[in-house]
Amino acid sequence: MSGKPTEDVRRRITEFLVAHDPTTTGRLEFLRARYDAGLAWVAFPEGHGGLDLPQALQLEVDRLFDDAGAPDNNPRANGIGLGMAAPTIRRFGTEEQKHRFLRPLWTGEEVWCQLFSEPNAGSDLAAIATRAVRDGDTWVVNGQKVWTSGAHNARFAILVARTDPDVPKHQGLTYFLCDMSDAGVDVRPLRQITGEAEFNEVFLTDVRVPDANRLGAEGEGWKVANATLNNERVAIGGRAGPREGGMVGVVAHTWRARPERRTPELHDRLVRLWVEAEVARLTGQRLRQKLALGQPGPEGAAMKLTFARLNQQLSGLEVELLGEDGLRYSDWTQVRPEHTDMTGRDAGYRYLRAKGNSIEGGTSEILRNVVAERVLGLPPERRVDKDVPWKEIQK
Amino acid sequence: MSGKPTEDVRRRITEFLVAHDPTTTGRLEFLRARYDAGLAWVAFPEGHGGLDLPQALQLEVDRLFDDAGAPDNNPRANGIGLGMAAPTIRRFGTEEQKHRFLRPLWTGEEVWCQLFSEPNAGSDLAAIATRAVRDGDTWVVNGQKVWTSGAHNARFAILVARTDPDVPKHQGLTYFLCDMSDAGVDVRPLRQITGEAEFNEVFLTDVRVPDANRLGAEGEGWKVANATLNNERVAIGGRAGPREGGMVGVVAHTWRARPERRTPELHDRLVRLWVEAEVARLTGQRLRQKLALGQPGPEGAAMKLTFARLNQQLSGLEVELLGEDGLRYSDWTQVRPEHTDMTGRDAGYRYLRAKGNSIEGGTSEILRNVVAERVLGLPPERRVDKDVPWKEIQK
Amino acid sequence: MSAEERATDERDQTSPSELDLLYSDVEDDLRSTVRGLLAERCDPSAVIATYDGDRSIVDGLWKSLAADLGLAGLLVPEDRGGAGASAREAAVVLEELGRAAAPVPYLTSAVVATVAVLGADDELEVPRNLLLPSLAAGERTAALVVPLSTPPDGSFATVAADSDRLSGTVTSVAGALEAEVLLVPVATTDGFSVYAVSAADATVTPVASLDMTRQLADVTFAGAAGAVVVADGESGVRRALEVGAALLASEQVGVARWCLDATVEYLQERRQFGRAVGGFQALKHRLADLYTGVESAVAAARYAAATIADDDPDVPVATAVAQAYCSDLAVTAAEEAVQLHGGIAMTWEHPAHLYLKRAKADQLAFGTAGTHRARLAGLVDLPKEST
Amino acid sequence: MSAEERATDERDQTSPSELDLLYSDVEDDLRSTVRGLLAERCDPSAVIATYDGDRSIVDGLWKSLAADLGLAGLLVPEDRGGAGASAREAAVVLEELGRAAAPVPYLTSAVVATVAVLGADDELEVPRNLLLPSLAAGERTAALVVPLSTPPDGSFATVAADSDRLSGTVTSVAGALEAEVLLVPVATTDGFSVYAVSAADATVTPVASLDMTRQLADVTFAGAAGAVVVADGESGVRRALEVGAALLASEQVGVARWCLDATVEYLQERRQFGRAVGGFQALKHRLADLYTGVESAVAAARYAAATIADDDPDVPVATAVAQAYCSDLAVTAAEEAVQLHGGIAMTWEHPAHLYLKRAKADQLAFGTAGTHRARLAGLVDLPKEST
Repeated sequence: MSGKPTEDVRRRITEFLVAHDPTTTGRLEFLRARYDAGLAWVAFPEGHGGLDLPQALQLEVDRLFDDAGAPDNNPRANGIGLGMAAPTIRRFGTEEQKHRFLRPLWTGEEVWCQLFSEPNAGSDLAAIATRAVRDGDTWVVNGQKVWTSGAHNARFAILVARTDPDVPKHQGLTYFLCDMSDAGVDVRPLRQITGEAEFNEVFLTDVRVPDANRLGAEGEGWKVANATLNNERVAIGGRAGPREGGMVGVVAHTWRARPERRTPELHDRLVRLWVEAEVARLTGQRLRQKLALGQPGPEGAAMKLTFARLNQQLSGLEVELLGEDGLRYSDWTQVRPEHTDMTGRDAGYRYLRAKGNSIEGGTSEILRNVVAERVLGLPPERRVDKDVPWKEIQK
Repeated sequence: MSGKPTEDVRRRITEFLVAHDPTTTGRLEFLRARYDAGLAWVAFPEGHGGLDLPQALQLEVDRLFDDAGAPDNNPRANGIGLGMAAPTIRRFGTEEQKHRFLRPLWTGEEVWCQLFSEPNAGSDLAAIATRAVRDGDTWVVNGQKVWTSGAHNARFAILVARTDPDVPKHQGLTYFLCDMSDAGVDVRPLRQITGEAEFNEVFLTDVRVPDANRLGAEGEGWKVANATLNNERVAIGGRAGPREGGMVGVVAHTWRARPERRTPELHDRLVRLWVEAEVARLTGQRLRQKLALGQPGPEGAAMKLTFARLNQQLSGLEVELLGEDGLRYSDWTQVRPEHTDMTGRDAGYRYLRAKGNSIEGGTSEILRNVVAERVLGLPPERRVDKDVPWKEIQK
Repeated sequence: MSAEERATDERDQTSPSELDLLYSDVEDDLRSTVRGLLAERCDPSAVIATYDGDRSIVDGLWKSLAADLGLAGLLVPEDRGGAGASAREAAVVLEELGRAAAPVPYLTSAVVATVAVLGADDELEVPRNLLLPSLAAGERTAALVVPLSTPPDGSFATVAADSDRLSGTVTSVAGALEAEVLLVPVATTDGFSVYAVSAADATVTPVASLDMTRQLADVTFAGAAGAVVVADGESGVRRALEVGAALLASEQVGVARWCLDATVEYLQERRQFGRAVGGFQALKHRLADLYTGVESAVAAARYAAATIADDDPDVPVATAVAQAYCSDLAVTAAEEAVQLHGGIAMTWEHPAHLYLKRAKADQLAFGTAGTHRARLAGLVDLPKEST
Repeated sequence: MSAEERATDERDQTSPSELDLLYSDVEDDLRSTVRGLLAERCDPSAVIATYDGDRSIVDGLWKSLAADLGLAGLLVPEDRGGAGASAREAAVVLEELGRAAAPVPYLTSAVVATVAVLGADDELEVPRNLLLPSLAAGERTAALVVPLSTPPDGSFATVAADSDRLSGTVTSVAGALEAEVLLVPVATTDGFSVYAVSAADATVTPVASLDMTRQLADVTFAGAAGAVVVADGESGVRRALEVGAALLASEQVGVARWCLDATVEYLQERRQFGRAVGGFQALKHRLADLYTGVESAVAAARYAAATIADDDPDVPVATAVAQAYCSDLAVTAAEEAVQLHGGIAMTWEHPAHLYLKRAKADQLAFGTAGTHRARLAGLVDLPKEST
């Protein structure tokens, strides 16, 4: 956070904008050039869209491009690609993989989704049953994945599959980059509590993944997946935002707009939650300052716990605050939303959608285990299945 | 709860009061006669102070004696005797033991205490290390007990000791009625967080207990102790009381007396707790109606959980309500109080004393296990020490 | 250890009467009858279909309960065409309806609308005299035209009457979709009168509702013909809302019971990490707390029903306490059920969301817990501000 | 899985400056120095003895901290005899003092009293000019004579002055027992002046206090001689209370940290049922929640200290947020520590009760969390009632 890199990056951006006038350069051309100039994600290595700068500079970089009227890479449409696939590929990918995947990922030309969860591998993610069997230079994948958001728009997926059922469950997994255009990939909408089908079930039948798209070594899938999950938790819980950003802002707005609904009881609950949201914002800020250069560790789990709890309490409060209006719902029709929007639609929708925040991306119960064991060093849970070959575990 | 027994018992009381005028009969004479007339604890068997009537009648009986100006048996001075020792002796005692112990217990001539907990057998009560070794017709007891209230006033104790270290821990315990006047009994005050020494440590050195004072069979101590504990939990959590009885009444009184300290926030918290206390009162009433004839089961654990939580939240609120006055404490001098008084002294005392409510008589954590396993039927905790001889368990 | 406090002498304060809070044998029988019918006729998938506008389950199920089982008349005396039971029995029915998230207008017609015309005064006016027996027999269904969120002592907009022609709109009315008879409060100089209007003469517009198992409607009158059923309707309507709030607590108990039972059952079966998930201590403790809450809610709801059955003076306190406790408890139970089921409970096919939506809507019905706490404070001398 | 919300564009709202919330290397060094001294000189049994009136630990420990380590002058500029550090460093000291439940008047003398005479205006009056260097050097100890429970914007009774003779009583004053100089607000027509009175000229009566590690006193003046140190004292006193409240949050963080660390450590050692108690999942989850709370409190307290250090306009919001969060969190941490230690923590010999009492008293100091929330609502446009 010294002045030096900031000045340097500012100069680079100014020069870049002179060379690529946003008003006259085509959108994709502009984004590709920005990537090639290392001004995409500046903390990434040179040659892969970055300049090896501190992560903390990113906000400033984005703001400068924004102020100049530059097109952005529509990050909402590729959250999993940017937040989860990219840092994992950066860390575990070969040079070839980085060259192949990162640029179109960042520009949004290729959208990504995540094929991790299965009906019987939710909290117990390492219980994944989807099989990948080697056939020469490719892997043949069969199985069922669930809770896949954006699968119907995705070109690629990060995929974890079981490659060796004869070893204990954590040891037999491998991590792949899977082409979603393979004929064996069947994406079906999964309708949820809100009425929407934001997620999908994905059925994989003899899907062929080249070994070149294996990320990390065979049998190392659990380690690679955990790096992805740590990134996800930091991404969910620890994101930068303004005071009154997210759900607390929505509810505060409703409070200000509906003076006739105010009661002392609701006021006290709102201010309590406002305080907690502001403290969570500061905690996220502190975590990001800590992680400015390092890899996200298990501390991100605590942020995600808080994020989920606050979203749920705030959205629940808003329904009560609205009274009669809280009894009404916008529309139960099954639609496929463009992207996840926690704070969109009406109060009832927000209330229902927020219930998923403590389940998706690691349940709050699993995250408490993570904090207790990996941060506080308390004894791990008994793992009856830890040293047993996966195929022998009672399912 | 039909009218019949009520009328019968009323008639008996009237006749008794005619025969034993409270204004002219000596206190002890009156109490002994009341016991012998079966009008002491009316749910107890005939011949042992009762008439085998429903427990629900007891309040009415006590009220009638009260209204007549009769002396009571000073129940506060012998809570453990009346609430825990008596029902256990009633259930597991021989006729001889019942005859020997119940009458002077009820009249208060003999006060009882409880020698269960040890420094390393708190939540894990079955880990009791106090040894009782048979020597002909008597048992020789050695060990240390802790958290014994009233030991310095007690004539007898209910005692659990290990009689067989070679079997798993739950199987090697035996339950005794121990004479506290034995020379080997050393009672030392145990000062606690409030400054008081309400409890004691009791050191047992070659204390001799006749086998005739064994309650239940050798090795059955765990079963007998559990009956005692169920009685204790019902006694603590499920006691009859008026609306606004106990801690909620104290705090409501402070609220009414200190209008200048009221804020909307404190008001809402107080009313929430008032509601919970009233619901707890009704829940206790319902539990007592259910148990009117049967033995207390694990449901009493839920009542004790609620009792502890409410006492703690209410007393904590009162300190906040008092503001500057909440910063002041009556007196830290080490005293030995006559009896436990949760609602006595000042707000700070109540706050500190209530912290014990979720530890003494079974921690809230243990009680949640009891509810989850024995009421809801969820799988028990892994018990690494369950089938291991006690002497081989890592301490 | 300190069990001594047990013996504290607390007999020097007055307290409300000790009412029977258990279920009688008759009530247990009633429960199994209702539960049996619901098991057969109220399939979760048919209930879920109401969210997509398929309400085909409603009419038949309601007819079976109201007319065939005769449950619509529980609160009506026998000499006025009813079953002559009490709020205790109606509460048991509501527990079961809550437990099944059943989409029938029992609370709105057989409780609220019925009490509105039942209890106002003894002098029977002609239309009411005709209405009551038909409601009790389950031949007709009625709804009180106020927003579902109206608390017992709350204000609400009423429609205007010009002679016997009614005009105006009332929003978010529960039970109106199922009703043939609308009972409409109309403001008078010193309170209001209740008019009966045929639903056919009003515009009843269905509303997409958070809880589609009790779908709301906006009701508009444009010069609709009405007949006064209770001239001095204030006390009857207040009583109807009070009884509605009190017995809603039993419905909330039913919702909470389903949530607890279904979660315990699921966690005994669901395996993760090679173990039954129900064996994880953190979940066990949460379920123990939930059990404690549900048992407490039962006591609160039973007491409220018992005070109404006995016409006990403690009704207002008992109702406020029951709503203040049970409405939040049911929400907690449903939220815990969703969380502890995990992803499966977030799917449309699983019934858990029915209970979450019912519990959340019930939290607002007849006023939130906060509304009832504010009312209670006045009843039990816990004044808000310095006086 | 939905990480997409991460990318939501929230840059269209203004927000406070991003201040550094980490500890600098200098602050880490300061922490180890203070922690080392406390480990050596602040034995829990000597702290417990203060409850029995044995305050022999206080003077020596305070002299070591204030004078020998030079911590009393952290908030005073170098050109006025101080160390020229900032609220960030003072906050680190308070974290460590909280962590040791140390019975020294750092907060009352080196923070509150010092700020009261430091920041009022630039024109130095003679007595203040003499006082400040001696406070900064740890040669003299002062206390602001208001009840400890006074919030930054709260009203409080002041004593009366007749010429320079002061008369009246102020109750529950913290730091008065240790002070040689009492700083006494005296009401004027448009605010108040602050007088300095020698403690020897007042009656300072010790009070049995909930927290004897910050024992209170009632202070009575009967015509005591005083000298005006700040004529226009209102803003200085308000600032002193504000800084006191803001930095108290760091003390509360220290208390909470001890509670978390000691509990984790104990549960790793304590065995019941043949296992380390810390392996029971229900306890693990509670400790995970507590960890989350403590980390959050650190961020809130650091931010409050940083705003003061930077003279940031967000000080009032940051202080209210820090107090609203940290004061209840410290109580929760202490309550959890007692509960999870079990019976041992209820004994007089175990230090846990020191933290419970400190945390509970700190909850009331400079206003409760509720007081700060009410203040915050006005600052961030969350009006209480319909306007």
